[in-house]
Amino acid sequence: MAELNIRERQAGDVTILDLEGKITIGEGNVALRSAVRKLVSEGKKKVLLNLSGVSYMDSSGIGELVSSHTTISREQGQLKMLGLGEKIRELLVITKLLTVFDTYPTEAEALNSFK
Amino acid sequence: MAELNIRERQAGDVTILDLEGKITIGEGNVALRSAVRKLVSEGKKKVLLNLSGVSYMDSSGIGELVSSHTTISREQGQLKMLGLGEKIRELLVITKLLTVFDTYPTEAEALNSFK
Amino acid sequence: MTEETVELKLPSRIESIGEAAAAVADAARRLGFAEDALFGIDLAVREAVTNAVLHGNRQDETVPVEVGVAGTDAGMTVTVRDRGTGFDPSHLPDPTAEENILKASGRGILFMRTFMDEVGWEHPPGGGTLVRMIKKK
Amino acid sequence: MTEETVELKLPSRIESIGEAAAAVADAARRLGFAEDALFGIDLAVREAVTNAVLHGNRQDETVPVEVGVAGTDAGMTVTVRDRGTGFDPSHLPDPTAEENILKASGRGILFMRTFMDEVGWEHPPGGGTLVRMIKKK
Ligand SMILES: Nc1ncnc2c1ncn2[C@@H]1O[C@H](COP(=O)(O)OP(=O)(O)O)[C@@H](O)[C@H]1O
Ligand SMILES: Nc1ncnc2c1ncn2[C@@H]1O[C@H](COP(=O)(O)OP(=O)(O)O)[C@@H](O)[C@H]1O
Repeated sequence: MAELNIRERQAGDVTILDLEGKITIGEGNVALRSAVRKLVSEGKKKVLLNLSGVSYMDSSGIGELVSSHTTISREQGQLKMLGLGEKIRELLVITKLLTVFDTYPTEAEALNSFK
Repeated sequence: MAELNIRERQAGDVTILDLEGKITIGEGNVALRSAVRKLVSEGKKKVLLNLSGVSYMDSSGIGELVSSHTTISREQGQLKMLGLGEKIRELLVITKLLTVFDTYPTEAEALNSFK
Repeated sequence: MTEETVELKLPSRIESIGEAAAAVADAARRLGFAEDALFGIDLAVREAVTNAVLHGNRQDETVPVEVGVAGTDAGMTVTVRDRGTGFDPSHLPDPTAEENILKASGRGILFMRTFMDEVGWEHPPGGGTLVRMIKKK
Repeated sequence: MTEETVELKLPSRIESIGEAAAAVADAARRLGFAEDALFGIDLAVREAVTNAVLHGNRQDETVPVEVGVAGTDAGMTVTVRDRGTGFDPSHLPDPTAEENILKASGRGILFMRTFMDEVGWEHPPGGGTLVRMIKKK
């Protein structure tokens, strides 16, 4: 079984990636990187990462979130996040990334925020 | 929480002890010993041990079954057993006690066998 | 190359039996032993530690029982060492013989031998008894 | 008196990171650490082993990463040793500083320091780097 499962959905011009599993070094962070690269290559630049199924992340997973953010910003796109669990939120507080990333509690609020 | 929980029920002149947990050295085997002693002291000599809730037993648990059997036989009583799981049965096969003990698959059959 | 060792030093009391069994079972699970093998390993360890606590160290809590686990991809070795005076494992009564079948004790070593692939006793320098049990994968 | 040590010798590859974390988490659970502490211990061990595998041993699978756990009633010490040339932990960039915040790496040691009570690096005889992390109960 893959460490991280990624499902892609479309909501208007926003692409939602539902992530389920762990984003850790090796499989998890590589899977996320490929998924984001694929979207960018298809011109999909409004991306919402649904993290509500992500139970665990290490520093390389956090690093992958940063890279995804940078990659998409560089293309004048927008990366937003949804459904951060308590532990993931704690890691973003420790790394001071919670204010860098655009995070939302619900999918509706997240979708609404894309302009 | 106790390692072994014992509930006492009466079915005609047969006393059923429903055992739940582990019968291992220390708490489990001591609990069984006291329960059987109490029955004998009350003159209850037709005893059915329901082992269907017993997940684990060590050699001291097996030894306690033998002691219970001996104690009750000595008083001209009868000890029977019910609901042996696969693992407990395996231990009784290894120790050659399966033919010494009176064991039954169902409570009805076990109760029927008391005369 | 993957190698794993676990070492426990426990007071000689009944509670230590379950603690030792839990540590060995965790290691066995990580080494990939099947559920069925885990049952037998757990039981064999309980019996060996019970003997060390009761017969070897006579529940003197100031004397340690030492449990060692060495795991490789091929299997695991478990050692249990007490500080007692030992015994002669070649002269044990057979608990399944008719004259012993109704005894209340004497079945622990039978379980250790049944569920592990190899069981042997040693007298390590420094005294006491060490039982070494091997379970292959 | 209860003491427990776990020692692992693992090939320097990514898969070893999870194996080490699982063994340490099992030990921590047996020592009675709460779920919350377990999360942090698991993460700190992953970060330390990741560094040993990637930076220390550069994923040379013929070189081992050695993980040690020593547990007592008061807490646990975890050591992770590689065979690399080491680094200067007093000159690390702060990953939360503005100029670093968008870097893709550099947050592992921050997590180790956040979730463990003490973290220190040593250069043991025989070479390499050993990071020692202590978590109290
Ligand atoms: N570590 C030990 N030190 C001393 N004697 C032991 C030890 N282990 C086993 N023995 C002896 O071997 C006997 C058989 O052990 P075992 O088969 O485990 O049954 P039990 O412990 O129920 O008697 C014990 O009664 C004891 O006399
Ligand atoms: N065991 C080690 N051997 C050599 N260098 C190390 C070791 N651990 C950490 N480092 C150095 O410290 C830096 C910071 O480590 P860390 O905070 O874990 O972040 P990252 O590993 O993501 O770079 C690493 O980039 C590396 O240069």
